[in-house]
Amino acid sequence: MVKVLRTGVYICEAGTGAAGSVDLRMLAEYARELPSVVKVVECECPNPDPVSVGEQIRKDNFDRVVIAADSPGYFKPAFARAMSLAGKSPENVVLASFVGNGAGASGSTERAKAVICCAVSGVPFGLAASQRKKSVHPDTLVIGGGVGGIQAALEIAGAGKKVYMVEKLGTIGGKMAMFDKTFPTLDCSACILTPKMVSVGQNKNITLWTYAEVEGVSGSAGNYTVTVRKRARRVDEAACVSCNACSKTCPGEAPSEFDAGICMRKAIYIPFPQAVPNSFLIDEKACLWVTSGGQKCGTCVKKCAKEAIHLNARDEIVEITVGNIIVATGFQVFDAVKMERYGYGRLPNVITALEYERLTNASGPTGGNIVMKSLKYNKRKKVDEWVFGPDNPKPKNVAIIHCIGSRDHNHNRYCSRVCCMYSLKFAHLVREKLPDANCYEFYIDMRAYGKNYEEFLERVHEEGVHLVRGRTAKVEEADGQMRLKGEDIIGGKVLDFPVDLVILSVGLEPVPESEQLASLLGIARDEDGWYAEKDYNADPTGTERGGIYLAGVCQGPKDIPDTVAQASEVAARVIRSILSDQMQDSRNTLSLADIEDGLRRQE
Amino acid sequence: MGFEPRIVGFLCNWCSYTGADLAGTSRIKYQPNVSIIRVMCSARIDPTFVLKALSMGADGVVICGCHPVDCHYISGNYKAMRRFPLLKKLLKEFGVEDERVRLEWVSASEGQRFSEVINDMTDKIRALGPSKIRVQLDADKVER
Amino acid sequence: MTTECKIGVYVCSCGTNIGKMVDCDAVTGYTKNLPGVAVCKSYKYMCSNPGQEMIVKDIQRYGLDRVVVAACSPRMHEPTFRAAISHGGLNPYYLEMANIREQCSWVHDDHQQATDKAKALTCAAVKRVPFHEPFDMQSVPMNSASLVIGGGVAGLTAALELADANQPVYLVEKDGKLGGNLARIDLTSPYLDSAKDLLAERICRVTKNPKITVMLNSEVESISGYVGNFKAQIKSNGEAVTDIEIGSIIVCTGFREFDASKVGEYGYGRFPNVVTSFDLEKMLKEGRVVMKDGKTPKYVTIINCVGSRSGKYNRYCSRVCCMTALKYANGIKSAAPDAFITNLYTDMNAFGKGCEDFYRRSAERDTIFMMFDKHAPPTVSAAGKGEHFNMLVKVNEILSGEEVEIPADMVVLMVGMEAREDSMNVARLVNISRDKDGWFIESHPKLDPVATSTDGVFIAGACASPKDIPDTVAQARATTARILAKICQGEIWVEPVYAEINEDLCSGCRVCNELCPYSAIDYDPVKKRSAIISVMCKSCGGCVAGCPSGAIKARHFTDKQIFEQIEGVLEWASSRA
Amino acid sequence: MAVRANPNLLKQLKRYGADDVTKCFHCGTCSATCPLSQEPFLFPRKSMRYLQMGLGDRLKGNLEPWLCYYCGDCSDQCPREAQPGETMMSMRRWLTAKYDFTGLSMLFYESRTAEVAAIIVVGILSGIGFYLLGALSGGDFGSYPGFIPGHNAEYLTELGWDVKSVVLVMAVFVLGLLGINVLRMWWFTTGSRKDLNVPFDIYMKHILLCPWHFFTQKRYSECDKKKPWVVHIILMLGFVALFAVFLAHMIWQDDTHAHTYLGPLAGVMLVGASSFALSGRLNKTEAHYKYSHHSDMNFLYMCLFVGLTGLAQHIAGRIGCGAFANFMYILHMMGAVPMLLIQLPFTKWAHLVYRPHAMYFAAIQADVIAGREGAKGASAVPHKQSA
Repeated sequence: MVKVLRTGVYICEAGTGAAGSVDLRMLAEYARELPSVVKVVECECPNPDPVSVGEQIRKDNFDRVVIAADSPGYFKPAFARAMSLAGKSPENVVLASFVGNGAGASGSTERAKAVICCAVSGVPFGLAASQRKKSVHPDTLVIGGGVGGIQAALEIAGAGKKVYMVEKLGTIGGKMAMFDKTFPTLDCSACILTPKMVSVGQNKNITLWTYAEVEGVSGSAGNYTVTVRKRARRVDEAACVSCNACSKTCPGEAPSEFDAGICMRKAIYIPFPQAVPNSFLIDEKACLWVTSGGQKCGTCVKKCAKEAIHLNARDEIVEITVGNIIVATGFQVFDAVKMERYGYGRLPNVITALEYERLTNASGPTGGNIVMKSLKYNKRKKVDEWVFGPDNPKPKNVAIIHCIGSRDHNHNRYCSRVCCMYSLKFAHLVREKLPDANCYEFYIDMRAYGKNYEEFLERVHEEGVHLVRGRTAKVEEADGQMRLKGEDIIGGKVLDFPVDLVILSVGLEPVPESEQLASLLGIARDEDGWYAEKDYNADPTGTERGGIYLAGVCQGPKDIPDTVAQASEVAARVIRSILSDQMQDSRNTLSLADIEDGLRRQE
Repeated sequence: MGFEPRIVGFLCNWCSYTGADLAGTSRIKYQPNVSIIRVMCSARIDPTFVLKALSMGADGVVICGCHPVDCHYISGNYKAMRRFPLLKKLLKEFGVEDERVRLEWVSASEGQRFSEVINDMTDKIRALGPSKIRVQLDADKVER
Repeated sequence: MTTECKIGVYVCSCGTNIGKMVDCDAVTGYTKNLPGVAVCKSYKYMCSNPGQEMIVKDIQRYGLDRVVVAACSPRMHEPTFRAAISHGGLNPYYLEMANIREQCSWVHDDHQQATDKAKALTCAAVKRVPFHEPFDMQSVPMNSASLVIGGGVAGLTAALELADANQPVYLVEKDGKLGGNLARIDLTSPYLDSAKDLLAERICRVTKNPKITVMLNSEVESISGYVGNFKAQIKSNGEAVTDIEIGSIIVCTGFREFDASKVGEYGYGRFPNVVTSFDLEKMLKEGRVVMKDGKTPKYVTIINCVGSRSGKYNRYCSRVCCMTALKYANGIKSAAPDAFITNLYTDMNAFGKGCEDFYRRSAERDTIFMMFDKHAPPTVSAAGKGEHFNMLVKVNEILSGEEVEIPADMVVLMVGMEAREDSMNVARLVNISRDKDGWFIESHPKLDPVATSTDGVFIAGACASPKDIPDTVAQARATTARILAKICQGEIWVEPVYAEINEDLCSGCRVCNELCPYSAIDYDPVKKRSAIISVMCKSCGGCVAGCPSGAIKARHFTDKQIFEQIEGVLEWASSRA
Repeated sequence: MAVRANPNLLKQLKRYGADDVTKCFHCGTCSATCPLSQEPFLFPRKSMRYLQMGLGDRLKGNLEPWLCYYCGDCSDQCPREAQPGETMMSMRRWLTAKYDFTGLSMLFYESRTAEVAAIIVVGILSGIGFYLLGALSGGDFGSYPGFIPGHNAEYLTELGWDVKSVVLVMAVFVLGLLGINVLRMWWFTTGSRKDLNVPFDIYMKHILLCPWHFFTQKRYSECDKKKPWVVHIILMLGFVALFAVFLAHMIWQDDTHAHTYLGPLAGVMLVGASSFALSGRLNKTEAHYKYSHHSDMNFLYMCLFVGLTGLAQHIAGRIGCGAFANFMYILHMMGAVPMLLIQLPFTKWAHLVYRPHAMYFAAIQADVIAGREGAKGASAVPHKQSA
């Protein structure tokens, strides 16, 4: 005969925030009716005192305590101590976490009830809440063609399964293709990524749609119907041989996306020489023919020997059916203009991280020379412009400022996770290419947490880079000389010294489309705008919806190995579902009754 | 130009060759006198390889393998280690100086050590001067 | 054997990675005139799509039958170019690479000498490649069962993932229970979820799953075989030995904590109220945050980076301790609301999702953070007589520039992670390498973080480097991607590079039998000859060099090929002299 | 020399308004943003650090809080909303309490009730006192300024009263208190520091800084934001003008020019500036108005009250409402006296004495330190961390 444990349920309002959407009174009523519950205590104190709680436990003779809150873990140590003070077993403190089990975001009181019900029965929520099994369509959609998407697609295709990859830009490769080197090994980024891009292009199991967007998603776990708009490239991918004849005479110009805007490209362009698919496309905003409504220009058509250019091509809409969807949409960088005091956009030689990546890249506009911008006359626009050129003067003092837009309550509160390391890499490249230049890193905390990162930090330090603790406050210009003002905290002084080039280590942000895509896919976003994972620890890549997974930075900032690991993880889950032809339905299809049922099965 | 030694290096694929690659990715500089030939394991080094190299006019030969206990093939480096003294004995008979042929352990994480080994080897051979065979070969060539 | 080969030589300048130090045009100019070379070109990125296509087109246009690529390390792009030439219709083994980046342009600083060396290496490759032989990939069946070593959260996750795909799994755990290090933990950072629930769910699923064979108190005794076809012996409870056959191995052996008593300055073991993070974890779980005399501590100091980021102990950062320290700060504050908590840190690694927020919230709960230089750690000493606390922590606080004494009733040491003491045995068992700190080495630190240099053996979680729970779970599942992919394919392709014995030359002396570490050489007592079982041969070549009759040939590393290579590097040099 | 951390200090400072200081993670933005923060006084970050760690002695000898005028730029830019500006403000309150040897300042700062009660008690007492003074001196409540004691000086003298001596006693009391406290301030910050060892001539060299800063608030004008300085200087000049009127009135019995023109002008300045500040604080319009300690609010209420009653008294007197003017006069005094007796020596208003002195001491310290550093040669390049 099992002894019934007298259970006390504490509903703690003062969690971390989201409890507002849960009806606590209804919850208390529900909990009171549960078997073995002798009392429900509504606790409003943000810091319950273990001694008085202990008194209460002793008085009410609880054998077990359930803490129900958004994040009950905050109170757990207090309750454990209270139990031990009351002479009860602290093992019998059970957590009923609303946020951790999906009741925080969706704000459903029903879910919160289920969470409490499971906690009172002593069964982990995940065990009771097992969704219905659904059969799975064997095809997969990967949204986003960065390194995460590429890795996931290749893994799945390697299992012989069909993959559709949709990329919004004209080539796959994502941000990683723009990088010069990768930390801490200093592998050349293109060298390790381009072969993977090539394999995506050549893999028979992968259908690659670049310059395309997901427009609609319907259906349910295991069987989604997805509408994809293939925007008109206006150049026939298959026919184009990238001979470059068309762009030579093209009059339209726009800042090159691939070169982070530090140089121009033509309206008909190939994003970069190793692009996959290796084909040109037309930027309709810059193309004279398109903007003039077909009245002017059209020279490229004449130049193309392969007759690959079709200026009046239209967008194409395709519909596909897939079993799983992998979201790997990555990030955009923080817009440094928002932090006015650093002068980005106002001072020519204040540049952002991606711009520096292109500046120092051998295939970039300066051939890898780290130089300053200088004024040059633009014949077309008839104005002087600040531009980079391979022979521009080299900077003597380079400052790298960390945490731009990150760890800042005025902008993004979170840490962007990669900036410290990429900044160290920048400093290394400065020291390598400009041995006479001084290089300063201004940081708050040096987050060198990964394998061999600390060693890299020490190495960069030994190379003579000045590491200065203190994020600095502003960059100003006087008499044509930039000056940087900041506090050297460890050195104990305020700095005000001349700099020639300032690199802003901008943080990562969700892409602007993520809100729309989240609503299309029916997945949640966290308060910072990243897609919300199903369970921080147990399921970092799953979502509330079955068969929709997150890989890489779109779930939160991440470096390349972590992105790749997540992408492989997602691929594993997709392959598993196809192999066993079953997957879990979306969690929001579970009702309270379902969970109660599940609970009975567990018992 | 002074005397530039020519050295042939035989490196096992798993530790030493990877270590040499690591020296590269870490941009650790060393002297360019050693040309590397990749073999799967230091146990693959047939004594004839060394003899061949010396007879072709190499001033030195360096063999690198995994550290004892760390061999990718469990015990290949032990085999190399046991064969090596025999080879040395033979070379001594031929009048080849002891420093000209070396066996070293370099692991996959020892880029720095690899560069040190190479620099040390090169310096020693440089001090030793060209090998007798090389001098002879060069002289033959001039005659021709 | 052809002497009239048509060789295509391609020199990559790798952006400026090679071109900056090596004069690629000089290399092509020289190579062009070598015997057998039909075409020689230089290009910015040979590995890119256009670069590869150039090779493919040239093979057809010039009728090339051998290809030499002088570029980066073959460890990097040999597979890429093999695929490319086979795309062009050549056998992939007709490729030879000259490593003029990692072993030339990146390590030398004299243009002329680097260019000369690049020429020598290219020349060697050109001389070697005519003697290459064509091979076809070997196909072997894929055993769908897997072995998971380690029953922590990584092992449990990987096992479940495979079992849910209906594939059999053997889960071997050294201890008497599942859970590993996570079982010692109560709450997880930064959201303070219950680790117990996380683990309970997984263990319940694992034990109920008929596809998973859990072997507790067990250790892997030996492993033989190769990808898709491993054989393992598992020793349970010290005696019973089970033989199993598996296709893949996942190593998730986790970590052990740093031994805090090594750091004398912290007085662990000397002062009763200096505890490690794991001690405190237990105290919090049991609801008794008390000093040894039973009193509630008033002043608690948490010291980070114990044994990590240190010149003396481990250089690396253990990645999780900062957030764990914040968790303890919260826990102590919650259990003993009157306590003052000080956290001494070097850099606050709050990099994960939710972590920065957690850091801020801990600060709002009045945890005082003090920063010290990682090379000047704090010291713990006994408090003077008559003080109302029992220890003094002295730290050189660098944000204020002051030397500060902090009263402490209890000191918590955030011990770092270390490779397990048996990691070397495990590495030997499954034939993978370890780095200088004892962590297992991944196949590629960026793009292949869970595979290893041995095909079919994967690593996940904290055995590869310190990791938190989400990253461990992600890696654990990631390992199963390739295993499941291979199971889907049903068979695997193994490299045809192995040794073979020429029966005519073999004298049956059986020297090689003893030499082979993989028992891949069989002696046929009838024929009185030895023969190599090709799939078991790992192509080390130990037998080749050891055969007294020269009867064994190492495919792709024949004596002839290596002789040619030696000649290549030296011939060029002597021709210059 | 090692200093002892005192975790209790933080708790104490919270009563002075330093609620957010623990949020600071020391990025150094504030100190570099602040145009006033210059070697050797780098604030506010370092003071915040002392506070976080509970280094009470360091804090007590710290002039930096006084060098800050609270324009709020640092609080705006703080990435963690640690409110450095408000923290500096709270440290000024705490320092005021520390300088005060009587302990009353600490009492008033730590307890709102105590300050309000003291103001009310002193106010009521002075109300009674001034009424009696007027009544006893034979003043006529219906006629203005007939009820004002100064105007009936002869009666007072007959009674044996002397307004001047009352004022004198009060002034001696207040100035004596402040004098002792300023001396204490000097001792904590400068005098007790053996490492400084200030020669006498340097004290003399900078002595004019005190009145200079007092009257111009020059330093406040160096903040990037100018508006707060304008408001502050109007308020301050209002007081100075009032003081002048008071002196003219009380000492030289002159109520013609000063009283007629300067008085109302000062009143308008006072009312204008204090109501601007008050509405700013109530609506939390600017960074430096976001957080208000009870001492701030009480001070502004008192300013407004004193200003308004003064103006009302004046206008009523002008238009011939004698009784009302006299009533206003009593009210005016009920505000003015507590301000002078409570707020001037013990709470918010004390900064009028401490701040100029802080500038003075700071200049002295900077001079001494610069003399020493000059020999060593300072550089603006970041220091090299130990590897």
